[in-house]
Amino acid sequence: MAFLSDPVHIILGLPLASAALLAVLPGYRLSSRINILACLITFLAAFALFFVERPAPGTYFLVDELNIVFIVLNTFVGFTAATFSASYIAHELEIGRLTPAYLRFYHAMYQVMMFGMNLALLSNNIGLMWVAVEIATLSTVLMVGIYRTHEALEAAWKYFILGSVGIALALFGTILVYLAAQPVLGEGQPAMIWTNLLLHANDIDPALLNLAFVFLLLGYGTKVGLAPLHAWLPDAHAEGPTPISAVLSGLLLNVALYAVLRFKMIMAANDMALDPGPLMITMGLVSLIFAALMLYRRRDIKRLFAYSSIEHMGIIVFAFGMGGPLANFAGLLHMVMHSLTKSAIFFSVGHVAQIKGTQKIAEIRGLTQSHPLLGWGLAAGVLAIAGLPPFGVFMSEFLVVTSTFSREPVLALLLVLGILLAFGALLLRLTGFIFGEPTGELKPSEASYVPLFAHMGLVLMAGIYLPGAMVAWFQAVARLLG
Amino acid sequence: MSAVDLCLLTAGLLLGLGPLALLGQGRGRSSAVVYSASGLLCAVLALSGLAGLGGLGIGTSRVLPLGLPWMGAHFAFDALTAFFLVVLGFGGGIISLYAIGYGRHEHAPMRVLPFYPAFLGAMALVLLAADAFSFLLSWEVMSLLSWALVLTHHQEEDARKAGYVYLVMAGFGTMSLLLAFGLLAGPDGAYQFDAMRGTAHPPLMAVAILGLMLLGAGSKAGLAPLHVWLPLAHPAAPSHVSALMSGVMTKVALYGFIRVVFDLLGPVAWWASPVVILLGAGTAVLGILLAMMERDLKRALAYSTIENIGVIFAALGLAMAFRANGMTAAAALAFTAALFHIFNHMAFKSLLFMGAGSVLNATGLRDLDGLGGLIHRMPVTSFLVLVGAMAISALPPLNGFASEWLIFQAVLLSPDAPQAAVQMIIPAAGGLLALAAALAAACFVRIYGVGFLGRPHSEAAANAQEVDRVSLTAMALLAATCLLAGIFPGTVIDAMAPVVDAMLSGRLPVQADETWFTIIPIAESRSSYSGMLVFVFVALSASAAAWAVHRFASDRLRRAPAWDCGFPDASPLTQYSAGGFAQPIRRVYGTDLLGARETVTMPPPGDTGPARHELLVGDPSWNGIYLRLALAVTYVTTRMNRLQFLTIRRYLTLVFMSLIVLLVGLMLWR
Amino acid sequence: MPGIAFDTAHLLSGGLLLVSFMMIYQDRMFSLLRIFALHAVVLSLSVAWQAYIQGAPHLYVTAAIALIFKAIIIPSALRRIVVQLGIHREVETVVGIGVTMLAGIGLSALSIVLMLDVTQGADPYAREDLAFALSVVLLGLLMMVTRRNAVSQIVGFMSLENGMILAAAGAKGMPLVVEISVAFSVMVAFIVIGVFLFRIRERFDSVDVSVMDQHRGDQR
Amino acid sequence: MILQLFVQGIQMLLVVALAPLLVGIVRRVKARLTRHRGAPLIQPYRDILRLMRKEVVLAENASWLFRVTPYMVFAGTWVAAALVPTFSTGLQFSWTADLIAIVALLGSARFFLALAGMDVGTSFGGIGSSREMMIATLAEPAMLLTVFSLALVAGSTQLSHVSAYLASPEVGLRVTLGMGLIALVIVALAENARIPVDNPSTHLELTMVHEAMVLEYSGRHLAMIELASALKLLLYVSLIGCIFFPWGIAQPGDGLARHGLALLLYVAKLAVAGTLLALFETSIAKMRVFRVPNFIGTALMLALLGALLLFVTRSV
Repeated sequence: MAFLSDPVHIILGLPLASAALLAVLPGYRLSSRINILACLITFLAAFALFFVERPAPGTYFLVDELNIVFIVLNTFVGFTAATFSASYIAHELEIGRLTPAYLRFYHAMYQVMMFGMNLALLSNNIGLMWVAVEIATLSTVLMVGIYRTHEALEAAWKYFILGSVGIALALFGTILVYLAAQPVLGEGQPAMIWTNLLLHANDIDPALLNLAFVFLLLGYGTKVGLAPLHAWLPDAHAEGPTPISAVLSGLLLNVALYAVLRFKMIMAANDMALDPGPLMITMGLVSLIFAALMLYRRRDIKRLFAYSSIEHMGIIVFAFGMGGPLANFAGLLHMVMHSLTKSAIFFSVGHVAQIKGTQKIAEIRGLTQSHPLLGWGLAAGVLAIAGLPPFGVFMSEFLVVTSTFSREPVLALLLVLGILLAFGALLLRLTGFIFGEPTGELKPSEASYVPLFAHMGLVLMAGIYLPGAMVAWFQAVARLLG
Repeated sequence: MSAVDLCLLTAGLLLGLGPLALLGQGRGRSSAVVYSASGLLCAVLALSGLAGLGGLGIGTSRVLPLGLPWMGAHFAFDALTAFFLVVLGFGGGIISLYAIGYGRHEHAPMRVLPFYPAFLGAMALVLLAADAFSFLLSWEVMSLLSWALVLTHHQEEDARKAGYVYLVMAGFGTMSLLLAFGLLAGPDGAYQFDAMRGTAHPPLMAVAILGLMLLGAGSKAGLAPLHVWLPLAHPAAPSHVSALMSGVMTKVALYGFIRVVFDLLGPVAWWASPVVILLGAGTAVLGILLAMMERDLKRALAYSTIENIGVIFAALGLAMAFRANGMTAAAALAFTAALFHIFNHMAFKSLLFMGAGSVLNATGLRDLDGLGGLIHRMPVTSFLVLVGAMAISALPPLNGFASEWLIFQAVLLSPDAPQAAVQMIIPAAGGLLALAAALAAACFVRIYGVGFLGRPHSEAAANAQEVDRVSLTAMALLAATCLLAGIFPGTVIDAMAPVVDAMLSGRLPVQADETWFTIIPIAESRSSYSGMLVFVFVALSASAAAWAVHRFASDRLRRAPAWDCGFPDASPLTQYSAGGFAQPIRRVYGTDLLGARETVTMPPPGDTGPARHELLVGDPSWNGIYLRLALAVTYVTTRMNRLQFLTIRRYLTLVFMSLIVLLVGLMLWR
Repeated sequence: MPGIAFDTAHLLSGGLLLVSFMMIYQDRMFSLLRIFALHAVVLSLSVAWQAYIQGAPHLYVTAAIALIFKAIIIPSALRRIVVQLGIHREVETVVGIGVTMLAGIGLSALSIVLMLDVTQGADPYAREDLAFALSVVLLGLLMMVTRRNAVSQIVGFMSLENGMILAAAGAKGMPLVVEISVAFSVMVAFIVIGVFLFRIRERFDSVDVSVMDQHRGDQR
Repeated sequence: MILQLFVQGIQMLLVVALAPLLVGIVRRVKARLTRHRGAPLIQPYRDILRLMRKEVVLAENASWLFRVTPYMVFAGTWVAAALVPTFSTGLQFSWTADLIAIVALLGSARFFLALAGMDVGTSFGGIGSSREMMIATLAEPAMLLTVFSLALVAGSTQLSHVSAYLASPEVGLRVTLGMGLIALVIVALAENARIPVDNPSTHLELTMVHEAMVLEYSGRHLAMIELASALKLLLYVSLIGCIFFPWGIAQPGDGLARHGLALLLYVAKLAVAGTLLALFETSIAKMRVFRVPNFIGTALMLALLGALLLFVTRSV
């Protein structure tokens, strides 16, 4: 079983195999358990990457310090989201929003999506990465539309069309990179291998590289949800099943961001090429402030948090755009914290929406009174995402703001403005959700809060104490990002 | 165990007490247990602080492997920390004692108990923190926990609004602090206070840091125009929490300001200090005028907190002005005055909020116009509140006067400053401070006169019962503090000397050597004051006069109805109301400063309907800044909201336009 | 490289751009579909020529896919949709044809200017080809955003994609070209099926906004 | 030391003894100026003694505060008055309280009086208290600014030092001092409820301020309050005297005879001040309550101007 000795093979093979299995298995109970199990094993395999000797970068796959962070996070949130999904989906079946056939499809697609994302993160080949991102995108398109309501179809459709254009732009960028690299690295696969590209980045024609980066930034940026390319994101989050919203916000955005980062590193390694920093800073700030303003008028709780994801992607892209060890560290940390927190928020929002039977913000009131555990869980999540300590997001915002202010005061002020605007909007809504006289039914929730509190526990811990090994890791990555 | 470890341990225990409180589920005696434990831990903090002021444990520090990983969490124990630990421990301890009694009446204990001790712990951590990250972390946790406490009675719309405004202001403050620390730390992230102390900052940057600190710490402390959360949040919280927030938390905010501006930053350009002084003096006047207009007892107290914060900021501004000119003795005087007032305000404002809490418990009312006559029904509470009211009105021989007197002495030193601007602005600010002091006396005559004296305005007030002994003991302790600190100000000043010395490398002359507990800030020929003698003289002459009159003249007494001007059986409603009492002052100051407008609508002749008198008074900063800001955000967001409802084609257009913009940019970049 | 090979490739790429312009100019539905078929034919020719001169057999597959799928199947499918759903035979444009043409010319100029920066030493064909491909991509996008009608937007998307295939085919030794063209064809099929099945032409751009608003989750 | 203690004791008794006399002088002169015969000079003494012997009629709702206040007000005013140099600057306890503390002591007395006005629960007390406090908010800053400009001149807020300094020959006529004098006189009029701010002899409710506040007092309580207001008037006269007209005030080192002379001079000063006050009061009408701010505002402006002018002269 030499095949299984390499964690990479498990990380990629297991989701595919489970997808095939789940596609034919009837019975949602078993399926959801298999789903969880598959995700757990994938996660363990990903975790094992820390301990096994890393294979040398190949034509197709690469494990390095950058993507290992992403892949562990990805599989972990995939696992917790699957756990959440198990308790969530039972309820959906109960109230008849989903049929068993669709559930089978849902579970299969879940694994396909995980496969796509893991593949994107592990690939060393820019073509393969593109394919993987598209697999992940298309599988989520199908998941978003799974409820078959008008709204869901509309959202899926919008996602699909905008996603397709994004795909096309990213592909064009990828072709351009190949074209630029081909004279240096030779024809065929070698010119598509990322490690090669990075190694010879300085010899590559900067003009083509610049052009390519514009396309890649916009193409993958569409997936990241950067304004003004974000339009698919709020609706896709709002209309799909909540576990998918959690995965979208927590993972897919990261995967797209990861792709942007890989190309940013190539750009940074080329002395003649355009500095990607200002571009990313601008897009980050635009996304941040735009999303922060959009938060105020939301009426749907999931759209609210979807816009908050745009806002945070803005902050992260801003941090990476600033560069330097502190900002990069902060960007990475923020990304991890955002994934954990936002998926936790979506977990709790899923329960809330099921209990209250609505996603309308105006109809969700007094949660701390009717469901203390859920209410305070949601509160912790929202406070964390708003950047309040003792949660991890605070630490990263602290680093971004302080390190930026002494370098670029004006940018830091804009950043602070955006953060504050978002803060005001999120807190306004949170006050409504968790306080006041409870509305609607007061039935207890039978859902499991373990994933929610597991995430929040991690976020809390990170806000106060980061293990030294993890920090060293992050710092190494931050240096890698330049 | 060193001092810093002891304090850290205590703070940690306080923080841990919160989650432990969850176990009790608010049943039975759990609230008494939690409050007693908090009180004891606070006592530990106060004692370590006192020991620190005596020189024990100063300079100890500790690095914990928490917080920013490559740096750790730094904590240190110095004189400034020690002083504020005394303020925190003393105030927190007595408030916890009060809470043992007061907390019994809480109908939602589980919304208070888990947060209350943790709030105390977080404040202690703010005082101990010695790097920017730990400081801000504790600072924000402190805000967050007090936010949860403000929302104890979350069913009330007012409380929710208060909580929201409070937390948004706290967020704003933290962002300002974040920026300030960003400047202090520099691009390489030298976040330890020790590193910041060693760095020289260019003058303009120093002023920028000062400005950001005014925004950051000022918004937490209640400096106008950032004070708007205070009158919302304090009445909404349970009274012991209000006492803690008003009496102690605002002081922690001041600690942040002092720590950065006096300790980490070094002297700031002299022209920045008149701004601070005027801001402080203006805040004082605005705060007390608003207090004068307020009918809600706790809200009026909250506004009065704003006034006192203004006074303290003015004193700190004076200290900055003197320090910038190298006038160490004068700076020490102003700084001592500020510290003294910080301590005093902790004492009397906590006392007054406890009194308000007792009244609230006894009558269920916060509206002054519903109270009245409490001096008969709640004699002890009324007496103790009277002491607090006298102290806050800066009447000798109580402590409020001692600190205000020092501030005026500092104001009188301003002619020695070389700059004409400082010379001229400070007397004007002194005038404003005098105005604020006079208004404070008027304000507390009004509060006490309408709320506690006269005849009851309502059934609830007529049937009020005296509160429990524990609460009374707590209040009595603070009242005694007010008196003692007023009679022996020299002792307090000497105790604070190490702090002043640490911040300014200079101090006031030792006061313990003076006879009759006199304080002499500069020289005897200049000014002196003996609180003890004033107290003794007044007490002696009053009792001598009373004895003599009763002995030699007459001691007969007869009760009779009050003179009714020929209209017998006047209803208690004919008494002067809170609004009526404020009317002369409103006419004089409010029309211009607060935009007070009165309209009287008379019924047409022959109509027997009532006439209507309407009064509009508002906080000018709320209407002028915050409402406009909210309107602007609403406007922008409403306009922008259309972007959520575009067609797919338009979204594609957005993508297309971004692409074109980037491509054109790329073209031009070459 | 022999001159004739270069010139032919050049001619075919230029032809593709020209056909793109023709599509923008066109305001009748059926002729638009016909011109799109022509676009696909030219692309297919161009790719085949690349296959020939690069000696890359897999590019023939791509050319065949382009020919069969895009020149024949999809245009006729779209024609059926137009007939069955009773879509207007006129193409509704957002701005006038003239303005769109001008914008298109501007875009082509932009692409060419951008390509001028590319190192002179690089493969000259690749450079010219890329300029044309970029123009075609941009014109496709332009078409998508200036047409209200779903069918013409699909056509725009496909022409964009054609530009992409052109670029990919022109890049010597580029792997995955076949896979990409297959993937895109599948995607376009999805879109066509989507339009057909769900009759969501108004989701592209509504004539009646209020109808669409009912189908949005977050009500205003 | 002994002498100073003695002087201090004399002064304490003297101010109580002389205060009703000053009131008598003012009333007498006023009566004469309006062509009345007027009561004899000792009438205020008689009034106070008579009131002392009468029984107290206490309103039913009055609390302990109401009964304590007269003694507190009296004591506060008395202590304050005892610390203002009258005929000698050599007071044993002069360092107990400087000018600021004296102002604050008077503030304490007012605080209690205003509370007492609110205690019975009738509207008259309220009207008096609220107006009194309003006037105080204007008068106190004006007073403190005056103190400030004086302290600038004299380099001290310690009254003995101020007085001694101003009595010394090197102090010439100064604009600042003139302005300070006018400001202090205005403040004194306001603080002592004199015309044009208040009318001490009216009993028409709507125009009363001070009298409305003490309306419910009777018997010995009223006597204490009357005595206290007389003391306050005396205090302000002494204050103006020792600061602006320090002629003849005995210094600590002077002998007994010098002190006796100073005492006589002081009584003469009182007589002059009483006469001037009466003259002023008869020649002017009482103001509407809401014009009072303008009147006291003048004092505020003058005091501030005085302080600023001093900077100008100093910096030249």
